[in-house]
Amino acid sequence: MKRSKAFWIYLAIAIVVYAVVQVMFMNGMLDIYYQNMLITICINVILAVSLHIVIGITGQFSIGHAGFMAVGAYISAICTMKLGLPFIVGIILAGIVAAIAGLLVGVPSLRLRGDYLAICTLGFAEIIRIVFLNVEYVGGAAGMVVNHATTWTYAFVAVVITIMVISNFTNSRHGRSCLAVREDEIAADAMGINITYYKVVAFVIGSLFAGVAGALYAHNFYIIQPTAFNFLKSFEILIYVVLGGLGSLSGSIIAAIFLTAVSQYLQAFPETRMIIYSIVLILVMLYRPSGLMGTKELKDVFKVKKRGGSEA
Amino acid sequence: MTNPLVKLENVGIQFGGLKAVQKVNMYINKGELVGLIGPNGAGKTTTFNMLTGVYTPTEGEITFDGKSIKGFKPYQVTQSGISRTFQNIRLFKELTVLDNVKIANHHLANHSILSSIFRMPSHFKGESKMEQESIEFLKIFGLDVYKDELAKNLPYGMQRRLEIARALAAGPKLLLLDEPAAGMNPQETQDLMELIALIRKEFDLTILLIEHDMSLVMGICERIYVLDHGQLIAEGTPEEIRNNPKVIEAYLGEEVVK
Amino acid sequence: MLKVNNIDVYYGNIHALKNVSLEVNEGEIVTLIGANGAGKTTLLKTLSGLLKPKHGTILYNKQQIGGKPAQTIVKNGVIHVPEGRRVFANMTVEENLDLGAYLRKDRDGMKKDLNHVFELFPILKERRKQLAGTLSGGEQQMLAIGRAIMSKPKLLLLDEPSMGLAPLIVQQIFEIIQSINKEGTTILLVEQNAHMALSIADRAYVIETGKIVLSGKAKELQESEEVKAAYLGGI
Amino acid sequence: GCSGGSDGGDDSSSGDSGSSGGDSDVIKIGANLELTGSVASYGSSIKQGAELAIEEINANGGINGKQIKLVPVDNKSENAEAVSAAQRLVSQEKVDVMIGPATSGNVLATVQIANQNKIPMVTASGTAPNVTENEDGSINEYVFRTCFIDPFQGIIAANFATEELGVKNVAIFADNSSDYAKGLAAAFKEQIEANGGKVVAEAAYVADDTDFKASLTTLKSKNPEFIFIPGYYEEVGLIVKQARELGIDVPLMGADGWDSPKLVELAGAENLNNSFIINHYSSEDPDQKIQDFVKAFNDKYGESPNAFHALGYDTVYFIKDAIERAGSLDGEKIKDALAATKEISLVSGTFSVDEKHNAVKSATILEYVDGQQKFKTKIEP
Amino acid sequence: MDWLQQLINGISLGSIYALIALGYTMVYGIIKLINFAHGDVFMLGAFIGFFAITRWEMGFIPALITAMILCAIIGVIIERVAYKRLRTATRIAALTTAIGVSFLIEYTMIFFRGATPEAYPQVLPKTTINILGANINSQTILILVVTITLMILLQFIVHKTKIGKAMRAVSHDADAAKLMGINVDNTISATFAIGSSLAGAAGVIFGSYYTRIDPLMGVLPGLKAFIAAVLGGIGSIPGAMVGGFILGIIETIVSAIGFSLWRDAAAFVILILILILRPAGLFGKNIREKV
Ligand SMILES: Nc1ncnc2c1ncn2[C@@H]1O[C@H](COP(=O)(O)OP(=O)(O)OP(=O)(O)O)[C@@H](O)[C@H]1O
Ligand SMILES: Nc1ncnc2c1ncn2[C@@H]1O[C@H](COP(=O)(O)OP(=O)(O)OP(=O)(O)O)[C@@H](O)[C@H]1O
Ligand SMILES: [Mg+2]
Ligand SMILES: [Mg+2]
Repeated sequence: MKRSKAFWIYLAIAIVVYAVVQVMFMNGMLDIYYQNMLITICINVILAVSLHIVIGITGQFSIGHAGFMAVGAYISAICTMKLGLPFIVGIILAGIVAAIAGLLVGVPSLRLRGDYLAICTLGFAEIIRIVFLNVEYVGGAAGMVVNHATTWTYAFVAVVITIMVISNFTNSRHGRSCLAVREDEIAADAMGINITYYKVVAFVIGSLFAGVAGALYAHNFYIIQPTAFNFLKSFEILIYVVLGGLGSLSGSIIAAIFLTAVSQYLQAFPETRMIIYSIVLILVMLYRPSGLMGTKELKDVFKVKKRGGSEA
Repeated sequence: MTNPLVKLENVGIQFGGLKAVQKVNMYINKGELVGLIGPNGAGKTTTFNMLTGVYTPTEGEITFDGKSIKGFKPYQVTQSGISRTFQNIRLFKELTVLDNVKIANHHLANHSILSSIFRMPSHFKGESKMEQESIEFLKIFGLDVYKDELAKNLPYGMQRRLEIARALAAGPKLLLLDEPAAGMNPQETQDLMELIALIRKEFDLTILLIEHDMSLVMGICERIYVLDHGQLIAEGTPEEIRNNPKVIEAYLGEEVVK
Repeated sequence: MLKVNNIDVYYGNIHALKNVSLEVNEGEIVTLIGANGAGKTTLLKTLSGLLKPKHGTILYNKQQIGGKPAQTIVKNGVIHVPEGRRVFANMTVEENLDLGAYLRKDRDGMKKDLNHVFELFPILKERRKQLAGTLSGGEQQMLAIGRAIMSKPKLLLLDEPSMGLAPLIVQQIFEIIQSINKEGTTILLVEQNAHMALSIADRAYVIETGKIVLSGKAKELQESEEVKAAYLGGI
Repeated sequence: GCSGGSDGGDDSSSGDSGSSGGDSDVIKIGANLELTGSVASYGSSIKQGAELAIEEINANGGINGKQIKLVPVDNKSENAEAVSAAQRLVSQEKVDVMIGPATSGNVLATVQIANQNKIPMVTASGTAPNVTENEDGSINEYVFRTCFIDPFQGIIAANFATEELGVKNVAIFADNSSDYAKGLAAAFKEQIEANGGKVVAEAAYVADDTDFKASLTTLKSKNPEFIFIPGYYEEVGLIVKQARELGIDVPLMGADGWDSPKLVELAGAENLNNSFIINHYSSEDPDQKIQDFVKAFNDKYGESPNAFHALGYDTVYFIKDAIERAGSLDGEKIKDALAATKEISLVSGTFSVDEKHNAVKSATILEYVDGQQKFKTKIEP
Repeated sequence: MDWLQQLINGISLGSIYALIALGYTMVYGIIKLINFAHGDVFMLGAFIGFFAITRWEMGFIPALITAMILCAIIGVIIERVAYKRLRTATRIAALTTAIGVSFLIEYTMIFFRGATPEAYPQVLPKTTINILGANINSQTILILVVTITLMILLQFIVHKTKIGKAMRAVSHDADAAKLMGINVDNTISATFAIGSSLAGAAGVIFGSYYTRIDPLMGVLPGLKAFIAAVLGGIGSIPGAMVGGFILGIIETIVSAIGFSLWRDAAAFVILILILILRPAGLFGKNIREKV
């Protein structure tokens, strides 16, 4: 009962946000620049949330998320550009194939821990990228020209679904098992949790949505090239999750929105752009090493505030 | 006599050159409360680790409930009915007390990932059942007041209790306790003894426990095994063990016997 | 020798030690008993420089050491055997012992003390080349004490040295503590095992939720009804 | 002559201004460039060149009396950022014209934005043919370039090898991470084979590599008489050096990506002997315009210009010329004027815009002699 | 004699990786931080050397020493400012900070001098020796000698000296190390100083060997060096060197047989295989957590 209430509230908020933005597009309050920015934010939120389930929930240190995004981007582009399939099919196949890629990468590498896993996922992501670089069918280094198909509606619906799936997963016995794996693998194992299974499940779900994000990405930016998916992209996604607060879903969402906006704003200050970005990053890490939200969720913050308010 | 619940036959394990445990033969009957004692480094925890699948024995055979469990992964062992606590507390520190117990309860539920993602009725049914059962466990241990507290914020004694509660929530037939009284003062140890006696009755449990606190071991165990240098040196009732010269020499020392 | 005056220690917002004062005289064994979480470990950590007191002073041989860095305090001969062993897991037993003598320069003395440690704990001699992390709990505790002996302590701070040890070893450890004390080392002993601790100590303090609530001669406390009820159990 | 440095601004009109943008006394040129990220050096070079040109133009009274304002936006060398940068220029900054990104990929990411918003975009170094011409043969109406297209240089190199040097067995060592180099390599290969030559060995590298010895050793063992090395000077400098160290002494050749004074420093003057470069111009060229440019650049930045600098500089003059002829800041009119450009004489050569919006201009082949580029031959398109 | 030439090519490439990896492994060994900024310190070293030679007109050796000293200082500053506070934070927070520091160094450098590369002057005498048809550059031999010497020196420092023992103790348990009288801050600083000065040295050597330096030059070699360190078993000094050589040789072989575009992929494949088959690397000790 309680949970389904949360669901309806979530859905209602989503519809309101969608409607408001849609109206603003229609009456021209938001031009294409902002439209694109909102789509970019949606894509980055999906990426952040899909990595959050791997790092924040399951505690598996993956820094190769851009690899799965690349898989999604290329698969969807092949679907629409080469095979002439509709975009929605491209998105779904992108998710599925990226999930399979996640499975193939996850099974061998998730036996590793911590930094070793990190470097291993980074390696896999680079391998994926190099494969695309060398496949002429998808244009090699020159990349693939892709039609523009991503709209605000596609992007927003995808975000809503991603957040819903991942938050529903987290708030279930399966999500708790992942949390247990994050907290203490040995104890989780001893409590009857198949740790390998849950690590792989989380990784596959994460990859799936990274693939979806890749599909939206590919169809928003007119062209995809392997360099767009290098380890710097993976770091960017990682930074959303860490800056937002490891283990906090709303934290990763907020960080993704915030950083995307900051980054777009700083476009006009090319000389100092990355300097400011890196200083912000370092300062946040130094003064809030557990990220902006820590492990708290937005609703916890409100709860505390409310309680504080009523007492006062 | 009926078949024992768990049986170790000639079990041994080697780490590099070190034979940590050798040729251990042990059995525990259903419903028994058995102690495992021995000097530090004798191989007690290692024996637990072999029983629970953390280590695979390099020799010998382990049967539980009539089936071999040698080579099982820890989670498989737990799912087949053995659960444990750890010598150094290993709670899920950043999670709530309730979640700690629910996690152990995990394998007893059966709603699937998809049913959770799509919030199907089986999800709600499964989750609310888990929640109820977990709270029941917490009540028994007097932990229900702390249910939304993070595990790391509990006082030490409560953490030890939570470890036991969590192990119980995994629904074991055989419960392994590794030094449950470590770090407790005599008063707390007394309380713990009563608690162990209670849950044993309540859940129809078989218990094997490691402990250095002789007041506890001698007070509640029905039978005791003594390990030294990886080998069993004695087996018997508390009375027999207390007076066994080999055990006195290797482990108890003169004072305790007095 | 050691005089702690009204110290307060915090972990962030948590007020762990409240206005604690205590004294240890040269040559004594003083024990500090108290329930879990009372603040015993916190006190020892403050004495050895791992934590800094917010208020109050810690005088050691009339010198203020409160808030000084750990290495300075170690140099002065205040050696802390931490709770939970804290041996260097990836180093061998021998290397751990060497590190105990990190600040020492007298090679002969070090060699003598090493032999002394091996006499006290023959198992450590056997396991000399083994990595400390693979030792059993008890073995690690012995190593931790051995390591402290290698630092030539003047004042030894022991945090629950009997935790998790076999009865025989506990007896040994307590005997060793007494013999170290006889050799001239002053000892501040934190224990759960109040029986044992009170039986070898000269004086004792009882700490409850960050405050010293009782103090006195060990023998007297052992007889005190309050202490009996709370810490000695119904045995 | 037309434009050029000193006497550009004082032409006709300047009275009325049929501007489309809001403020009427400045002309906003947006520059969507790789100012950070992996190819930051290309974008920054173009920006420097463009800034120099704008400074000169403004000092001489601007275009039709209006001052030019450059609005640089960083695209981080990423497609996605290039798109949002373009949208920002179009909808936020309301620029009149855009200088497009440096790499073909990033240009491709933005062509539709230029087309849809009718803002002309000129890329200084997007050399891939499909930047202006789509796969189906249609033209991206609002997209132009001041550089060569890839096949052109590849063909020139091949012809030079077979005709001037008379070699038959050649090798190719191309930068595979750049569509530019790949385009050149493909055209070169085709033309060599058409000329009756043979490619005996092919190898590739990727940008940012520093050690090429393994591939070079393999190439050497196939005994080519000539090696074509399309790529950028950053890597080529090292390739030439390492090739010579390994005892490869056959002629080496590359295209405008080689052009930079840094190449000589990186490779070593001696090692560069017996190698050839296709370029837009020769800095040796006594032509006053070129000498003025080299001098002005040196004065402003304290270094000698490379090809990106020159192309960035020219791109601004190319735009200026068109705006002057269009007599308006209307995107469509500027576009038409750009498309109608004929025989404009710029630093990087005299060129016309063809029906595919490519710059048709002559190429110069230069030979390196002790670190100096010596004029070898000029090839008309 | 192609294979001989290729072997030499591989070793010369590998010794550069090894040189950077040595510093990486030291820093990782002590604070378990993948110091992504290490590659950038390497870059700074290359530029310091460059300025020392061109502006201050120093010879190679003085320039090398200047770069090492300045990089040591830079390394210590980075540690004190950015990493020190994070010692007790999660590894991932520290890693993220390291990424931030890396960006900061790169883009501050670009801010001050642009992104275009610089060409190192010819400072080392160069003769090419021909053995059995293979060309060996005298610089290659020099690098090899420097790398091996430094490796032996480091191994000695870490295992035989007091500061080395302190480093290892700190790496296992900083609090316990304090109780031994070890000054943890100084020990960590010393590690950073040594590691960073090695990176600085590598930068100067890299510059004079390959001639091209630029603000982003540290990224790829940094990553490769890290792979080398992991290959060898992170924390192990001989491991870092051997890892560097193996990586160099494998990359060379892959390029030599015509798969140069797969070279980086090959490096990662090797890395992954090693991690999966021998998670602690070739020379690392794999210690399972005892429960
Ligand atoms: N993973 C391992 N590698 C090497 N040796 C090990 C390992 N695990 C345990 N040992 C060794 O096996 C022996 C038995 O250890 P174990 O932990 O079982 O002792 P224990 O009886 O539980 O002691 P305690 O009462 O002190 O906990 C010890 O000597 C220990 O050093
Ligand atoms: N690192 C820490 N951060 C926050 N609070 C802490 C920390 N360490 C200890 N505390 C709190 O400080 C109080 C005193 O703890 P301390 O460890 O000193 O107790 P103790 O008497 O040594 O108990 P034990 O018998 O369990 O060792 C406890 O309430 C504990 O929760
Ligand atoms: Mg044990
Ligand atoms: Mg304590």
